[in-house]
Amino acid sequence: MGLKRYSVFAIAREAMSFHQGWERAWRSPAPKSRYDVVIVGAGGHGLATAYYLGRNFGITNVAVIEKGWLGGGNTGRNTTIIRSNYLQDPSAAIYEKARSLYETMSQDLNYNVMFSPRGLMMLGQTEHEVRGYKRTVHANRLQGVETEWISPQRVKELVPIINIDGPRYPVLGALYQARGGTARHDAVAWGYARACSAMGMDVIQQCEVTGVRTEGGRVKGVETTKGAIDCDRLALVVAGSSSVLAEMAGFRLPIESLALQALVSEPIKPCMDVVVMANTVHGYMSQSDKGEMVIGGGTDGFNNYTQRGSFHHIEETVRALIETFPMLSRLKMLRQWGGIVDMTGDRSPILSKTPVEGVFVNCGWGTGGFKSIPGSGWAMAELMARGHSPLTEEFSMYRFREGKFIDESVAAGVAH
Amino acid sequence: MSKAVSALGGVSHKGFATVAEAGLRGMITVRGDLASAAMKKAVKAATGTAVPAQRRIEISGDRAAAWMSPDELLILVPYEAAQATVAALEQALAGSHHLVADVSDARAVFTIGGARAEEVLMKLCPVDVATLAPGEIRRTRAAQVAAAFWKSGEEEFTLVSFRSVAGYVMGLLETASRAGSELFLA
Amino acid sequence: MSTRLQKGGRLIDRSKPLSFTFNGRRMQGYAGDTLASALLGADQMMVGRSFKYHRPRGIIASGAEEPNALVGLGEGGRFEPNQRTTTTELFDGAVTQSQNHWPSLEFDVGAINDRFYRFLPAGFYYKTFMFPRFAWKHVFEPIVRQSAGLGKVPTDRDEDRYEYAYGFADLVIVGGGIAGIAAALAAGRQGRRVWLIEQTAHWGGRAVVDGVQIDGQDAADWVRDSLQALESMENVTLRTRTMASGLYDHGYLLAYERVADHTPGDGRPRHRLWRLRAGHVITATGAIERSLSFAGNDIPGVMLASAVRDYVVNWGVSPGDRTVIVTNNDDAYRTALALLDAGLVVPAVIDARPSAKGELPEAVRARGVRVLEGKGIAKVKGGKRVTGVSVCIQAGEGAELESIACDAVAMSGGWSPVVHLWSHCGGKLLWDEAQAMFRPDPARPATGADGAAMVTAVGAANGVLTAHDILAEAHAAAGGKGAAPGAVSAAEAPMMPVWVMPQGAGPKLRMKMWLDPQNDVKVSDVQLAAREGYESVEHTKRYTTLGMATDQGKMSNINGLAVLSDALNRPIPATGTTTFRPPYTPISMGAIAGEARGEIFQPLRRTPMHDWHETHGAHWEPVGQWRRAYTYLRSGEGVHDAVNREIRAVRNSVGLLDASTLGKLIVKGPDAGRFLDMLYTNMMSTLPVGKCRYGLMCTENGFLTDDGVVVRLSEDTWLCHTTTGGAERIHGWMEDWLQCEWWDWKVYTANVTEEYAQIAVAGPNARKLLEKLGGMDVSKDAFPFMEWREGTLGGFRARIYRISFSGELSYEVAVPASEGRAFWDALLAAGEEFGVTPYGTEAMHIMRAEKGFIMIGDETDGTVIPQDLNLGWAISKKKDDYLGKRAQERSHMVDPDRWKLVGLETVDGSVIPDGAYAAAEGVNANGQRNVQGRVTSTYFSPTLGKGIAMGLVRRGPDRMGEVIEFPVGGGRVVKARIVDPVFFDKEGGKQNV
Amino acid sequence: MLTLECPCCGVMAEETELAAGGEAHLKRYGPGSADDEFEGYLFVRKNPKGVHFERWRHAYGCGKWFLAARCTATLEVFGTYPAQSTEPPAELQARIRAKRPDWEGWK
Ligand SMILES: Cc1cc2nc3c(=O)[nH]c(=O)nc-3n(C[C@H](O)[C@H](O)[C@H](O)COP(=O)(O)OP(=O)(O)OC[C@H]3O[C@@H](n4cnc5c(N)ncnc54)[C@H](O)[C@@H]3O)c2cc1C
Ligand SMILES: NC(=O)c1ccc[n+]([C@@H]2O[C@H](COP(=O)([O-])OP(=O)(O)OC[C@H]3O[C@@H](n4cnc5c(N)ncnc54)[C@H](O)[C@@H]3O)[C@@H](O)[C@H]2O)c1
Ligand SMILES: Cc1cc2nc3c(=O)[nH]c(=O)nc-3n(C[C@H](O)[C@H](O)[C@H](O)COP(=O)(O)O)c2cc1C
Ligand SMILES: [Zn+2]
Repeated sequence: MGLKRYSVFAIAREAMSFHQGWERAWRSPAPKSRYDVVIVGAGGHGLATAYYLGRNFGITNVAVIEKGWLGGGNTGRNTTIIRSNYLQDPSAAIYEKARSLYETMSQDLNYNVMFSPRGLMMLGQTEHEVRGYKRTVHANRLQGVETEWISPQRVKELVPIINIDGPRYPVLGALYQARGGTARHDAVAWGYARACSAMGMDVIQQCEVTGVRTEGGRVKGVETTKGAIDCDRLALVVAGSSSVLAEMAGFRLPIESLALQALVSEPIKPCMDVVVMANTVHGYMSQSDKGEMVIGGGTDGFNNYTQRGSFHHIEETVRALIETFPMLSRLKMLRQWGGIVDMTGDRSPILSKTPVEGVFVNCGWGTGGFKSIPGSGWAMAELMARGHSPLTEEFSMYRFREGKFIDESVAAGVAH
Repeated sequence: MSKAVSALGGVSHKGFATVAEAGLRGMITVRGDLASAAMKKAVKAATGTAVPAQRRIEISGDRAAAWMSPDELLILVPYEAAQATVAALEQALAGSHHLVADVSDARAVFTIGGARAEEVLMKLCPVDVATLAPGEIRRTRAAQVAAAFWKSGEEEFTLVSFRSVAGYVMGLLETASRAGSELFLA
Repeated sequence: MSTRLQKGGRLIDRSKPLSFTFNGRRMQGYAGDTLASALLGADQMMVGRSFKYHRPRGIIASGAEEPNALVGLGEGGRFEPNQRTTTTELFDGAVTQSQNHWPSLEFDVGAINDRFYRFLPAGFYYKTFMFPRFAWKHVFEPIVRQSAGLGKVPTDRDEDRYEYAYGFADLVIVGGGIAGIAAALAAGRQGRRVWLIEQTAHWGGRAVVDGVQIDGQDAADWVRDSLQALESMENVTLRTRTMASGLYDHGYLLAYERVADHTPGDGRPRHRLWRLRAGHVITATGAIERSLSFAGNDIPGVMLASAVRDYVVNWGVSPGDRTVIVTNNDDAYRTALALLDAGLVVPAVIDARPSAKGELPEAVRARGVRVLEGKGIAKVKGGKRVTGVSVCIQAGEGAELESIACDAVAMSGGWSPVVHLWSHCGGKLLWDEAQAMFRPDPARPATGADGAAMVTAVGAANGVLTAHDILAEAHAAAGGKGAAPGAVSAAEAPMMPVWVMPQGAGPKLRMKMWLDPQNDVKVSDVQLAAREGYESVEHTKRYTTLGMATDQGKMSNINGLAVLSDALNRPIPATGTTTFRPPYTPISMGAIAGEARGEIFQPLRRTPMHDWHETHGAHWEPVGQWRRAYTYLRSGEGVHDAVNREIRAVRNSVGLLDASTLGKLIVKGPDAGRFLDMLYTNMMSTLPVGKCRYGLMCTENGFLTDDGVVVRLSEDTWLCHTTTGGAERIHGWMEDWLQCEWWDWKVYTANVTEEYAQIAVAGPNARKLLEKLGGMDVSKDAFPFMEWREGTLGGFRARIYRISFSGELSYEVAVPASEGRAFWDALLAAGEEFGVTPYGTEAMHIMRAEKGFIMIGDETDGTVIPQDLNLGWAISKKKDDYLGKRAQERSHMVDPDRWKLVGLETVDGSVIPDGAYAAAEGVNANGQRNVQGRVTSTYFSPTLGKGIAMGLVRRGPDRMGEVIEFPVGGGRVVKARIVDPVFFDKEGGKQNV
Repeated sequence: MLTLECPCCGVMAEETELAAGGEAHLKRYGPGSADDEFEGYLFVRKNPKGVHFERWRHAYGCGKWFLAARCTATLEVFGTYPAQSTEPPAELQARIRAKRPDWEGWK
């Protein structure tokens, strides 16, 4: 699968012919009747899983099946925060693995995903929150994750538009991860899809999986709107739709699907070069390269599959952010949207074998799985190829039975 | 009783409507079987009114009985009369499963007066105020806190909130009633 | 040049001149102008620069669809970027600046991007800027960000205020054109509760500009009369300057009222966000004209034909002296007539259709204007302003037939119904081949709470373009009785879809055809996206940014879809549209936040003694929405010293703590004891009347969630104290179980937290102090530890609990909240001789730590079970069930290796840093350092003069005396010895006196 | 922005006056129950794309809990009923079946 490399020279060359010569970033093949591995869901996690199956284990007879357009799920609608300053060891391990892979993703994929390690801070606005974040810094140190606790003055230096004086919730400091940041979410999906396609894998769009075929407790294949497809191993990587797919495979997951919202302001000139999360007042914000302020809202409390949330969450978020960034009040909201996130009982993900032999799940990333895409793909590929992975060990779907939770809410209120 | 003071000492503001803290009011939470004869007698004795029907408030002079939920009433009496009323209610309901609690000091009471009083509530409560029936009490929220209100006069509403947030509620009422921000043209 | 005409202008009042500035230049307009019409009137066609190539940008449209004409408006606390001049009413003294250029609008360095446009196709940044690795963040990204981003950043705090309002209606009609008005009349006459809202300051929409006749009147007069009729119906509410910004589930319609944008600083709220709950919604939102894709269609002076007409008719402004019209439909000829009526020159009408013989074209011909049939524009000439057009055959490749000099071009590519609100909640569209437009599919509307249709679209918004049909439809849709109003307007011949002009244009021309002039997306970009496999319209959108600008592609998204479909040779409906999302046009963040700012940003809960604390140096700590005094600062005193002073005062004499925020819940009834036995891990049913007992509550998941002292008030009544954060939560938790699980149990609860002011009087002199107030016997024998008494204390109705969280002799006194402040003052007065000292939460925390008492939120974090805290003594062995018991039987919960509570004493007496972890040997499978415990509370104890701490350590209680290591950064390691967590007065002698 | 009618006080309440409480008709498993029973009760909740029965509390109102039948894909509300119900009322089930013929039932 020869693939024309992207580079400034390629652009110059193509410019001469008015860019008539560019080839497809990925093929759009018809499904074959059988693959070694079928992955349901061409979001970041599904595509990354496929990519590392090929790159790390030479498994390339792989299909990634997508009911809509690749990257059109939560990967295509998230606020792109990347960080690994998690408290619990298993989380810190997989998120830091992911963050470090982001550092070289553009080069690895030969696709500029615009990873921007611009720094990320979580504001401490109550004594309790401050203690929680200081605890995180100590934990991160032993986990090999570089974070620090910074003073209000330092916060103000890094984010001149912030109001640190309250009065209601003065900023007492912040948990700061200098190598946290953002990336261009769509490009992550596109870059992986292009690389998978180049390895000979089939990314099949507009093809919905409608059933999972099993025989004697073992997976045989899937039914799709483009016909039946056989496979030895099947991965369900469908975020908000996880319960629906699990139902098809004949088991239940400890998952609830909720709508999570986000919004963007109209674009303005660069004014904030850091990602700021203010969990006491429930708001977080960064500025995209195009200039919009990208703002994350809250989740509805009720099960929802509509990709539309309730407006009062947007109001709460905007109020909170105006209190923290007074200038925001004079900007306008350009667009709001929602996505369906899959929430587990401890708000941590599931990367696991299932009751059906040969069927694996990767879900439960809830409000925070964009940042983990490469790490999750890496670990998932290892789990599927080898049958186990130290990174997925603790994320089994059976942990709820044992009471062995991975609870991040104890430090930060949110998990974006 | 001079030691007792209401949360805001009776402040008031005049905008397109007049908003005021109404001072201390005796309030008693009563839980029990609202249909029982004992309850009927107890309420009658305490307020001189019948047991209010769903979402209604029965008023007689400076006393009233308000429906809070299928098994809960709020009895309103003059502040000074609260303790005696609590005792009387306890007596009247003795023997039946019930709960009587003095909450006179846990609440703040406000009045919103004027021809446009309704517009103040329209800015704060997700309620179709125009269709509020006479003698209906509505439990809802005022912006970010719990509140209950009813039409207490020709051009007056009475609103009750928790005492700890009295300052917040008055802040809301004052802002919402500022002259110039009328919702509808005369 | 564009100028103000001598006469005309329906909407302006020439007797009221207004002055404003643009980039510092003073200009003049009239009342009734928009910023755009005033700028055009002052010959300011070019008003900004584009996003990517920084090309000159002029005014294109006259309404919400305007992509280009954005300015920074106002100054200081009233500055706002990206204001759309076409929808902003002019006011006297308005200060405006153009955007996205440096150093000036006329000369912009960024414009060199334009020279290299060939090298900057869609998505070029995905293909480069990858080496060296650090360069993206440090070199390329900053450049990209600087050149993008449009408007300036506001700096000052917003000087305006905003508010919400709730409205309810049977029917909300959106759009005040003839369709909306006709619908309102029909519905209003039947007495339904109707709202009719219009985003602009004026009623009538397009019809009044087009000179339509309704029921024998000019549309304008019919509109005036109809509005009078509507105003007289009190079941009808009319609102101008009010835009429906979004339609949400269950008929929730957000309407954005621009109350004072046109009268800034007059004290009224600037914006009001209406939350309308509608039984049904009618969208009569009209249609938006489409641009045509020909080379140079982005040069200032190229405008929408309807906009040109609006400027002439509504504001008496001519965009140019010589205006060439280019179209694919008859409607644009109305613009020719309007220009001619205004005495302006129309050199030619260029009509892409092979023949144009309709009523309107003929009328134009009759006025001596050349109509060029089957022709198109090969390219527009000019840079910062149109100087002419070169004409070509539409069916050809763009060879110039002739060149026509002009200073304006009025284009019309047909119309797109405004289907946004229809679509917000999932209403579907269908493709209307004949009119080349997506319009609402009546068979697939958005549905509401009852599963029935929530929206109906009427008028141009429904793809009906002739006035007569519109009125009939709107009347019927609103259930109108009797005859609908009738209208007369010129008959129109069919339009002809034109997506690229000329049809056979080569790459060079297509690279100059703008689809999205704000984001600089061109026909060639969409074709590139298709070529590279970004086939889904959603991919194309994200790859090229088509339609992602502040106008959201209202004017030309459809052109983009058509180009994409053509490139993939699939039918347009197979391509479909991108998702319509709120808001219809951007709305201010201020309005979204409503009144919630400053003092009323959030409720602030105050105890009855709050003001005293405030005036006595309280250093506040937010606890939920409460504020508690962390400590009381005396002049010149540091926080640390203040805390230590308070602790010493309590340990040596007596202190006062405002404990009013603690939750107080009454639980009463025949089954109350049984209920509390399920709620608490310990046995509460056996607590004797008159006594107090410390209790623990767990979640069903087994984790410790709250604790507090439970009091048996009477045979069937208990009072449960909860943590400050627990009051509402635990009360709700109780009601949940009573209502949803054990509804046959006879138990009532009441939350009386705020009924009482509660004050802890603690210290060796506590008893003396209470005795001095007098009225109750608080002696050791009459009032033993862990009991309660009721009575009158110093003239106050009081209930006293003899409990201690500080380890001192201590009484917690509850009095009615209304008397709380008076009681506090009385204690201070009586306590003067003992140097009574109010103390804050930090002193309380430290003293309880000295005693080894756990604190919810410190020792617990949602992952800790009571067994971890050695609280087995508080877990009844006699009960076969309590909430959380089953969970605590799971394998991981009974694992002997769990971390358990111990005391920690640093070897060197120093204080272990907050949150430190104890390291263990080696690393785990993921290369992380192994750990064996962590600190949960750590303080300097002034009582003991050294650092003390509690922590959770693996098998901790079995390892007394062992020293473990806490790496705390910078290579520093703190060594601490595992000890008993009770550091002070183990025997409890001090509290039991 | 949902609206639900509270069966306890008759108010047509909007979402901001209510608190959502998750799946309805759960059976509590206490001490003595099997690990998977307990896991099922506490964590493995129904999460259908379609008809769903759930708990709501009229928090800013009468304070009572009630149950609702709602479609998670369209947000249509089929009805509300008292929390003290061991299963959805028959007439409600009938109404749902009429609107959703392929509905597999509430259990
Ligand atoms: C508003 C919002 C903000 C967020 N912010 C952040 C953030 O700042 N940082 C962060 O780290 N995370 C964030 N997240 C979370 C993050 O987006 C997700 O965790 C992550 O994108 C999940 O990726 P995924 O590949 O697992 O799922 P998805 O990207 O959703 O991919 C799943 C795919 O499966 C497909 N699919 C579903 N059913 C079928 C079927 N039957 N057949 C075939 N295909 C199917 C879907 O169409 C979809 O494309 C946010 C999420 C949202 C909604
Ligand atoms: N012949 C043609 O090709 C053609 C094309 C389009 C329109 N027309 C003419 O235009 C008129 C259409 O009448 P109509 O009433 O259907 O549409 P209209 O455009 O006249 O009126 C729509 C009104 O809705 C308002 N509006 C749009 N979105 C809104 C929102 N979100 N909130 C509040 N207000 C909003 C607009 O400001 C406008 O005033 C008719 O006279 C028709 O003949 C003709
Ligand atoms: C980081 C980020 C930035 C975005 N910026 C813009 C923007 O500048 N303009 C815009 O119209 N939409 C923007 N969006 C929103 C998308 O247009 C879209 O609404 C979102 O991806 C959800 O997809 P959907 O609305 O098609 O369902 C942005 C989304 C994300 C995640
Ligand atoms: Zn209710």
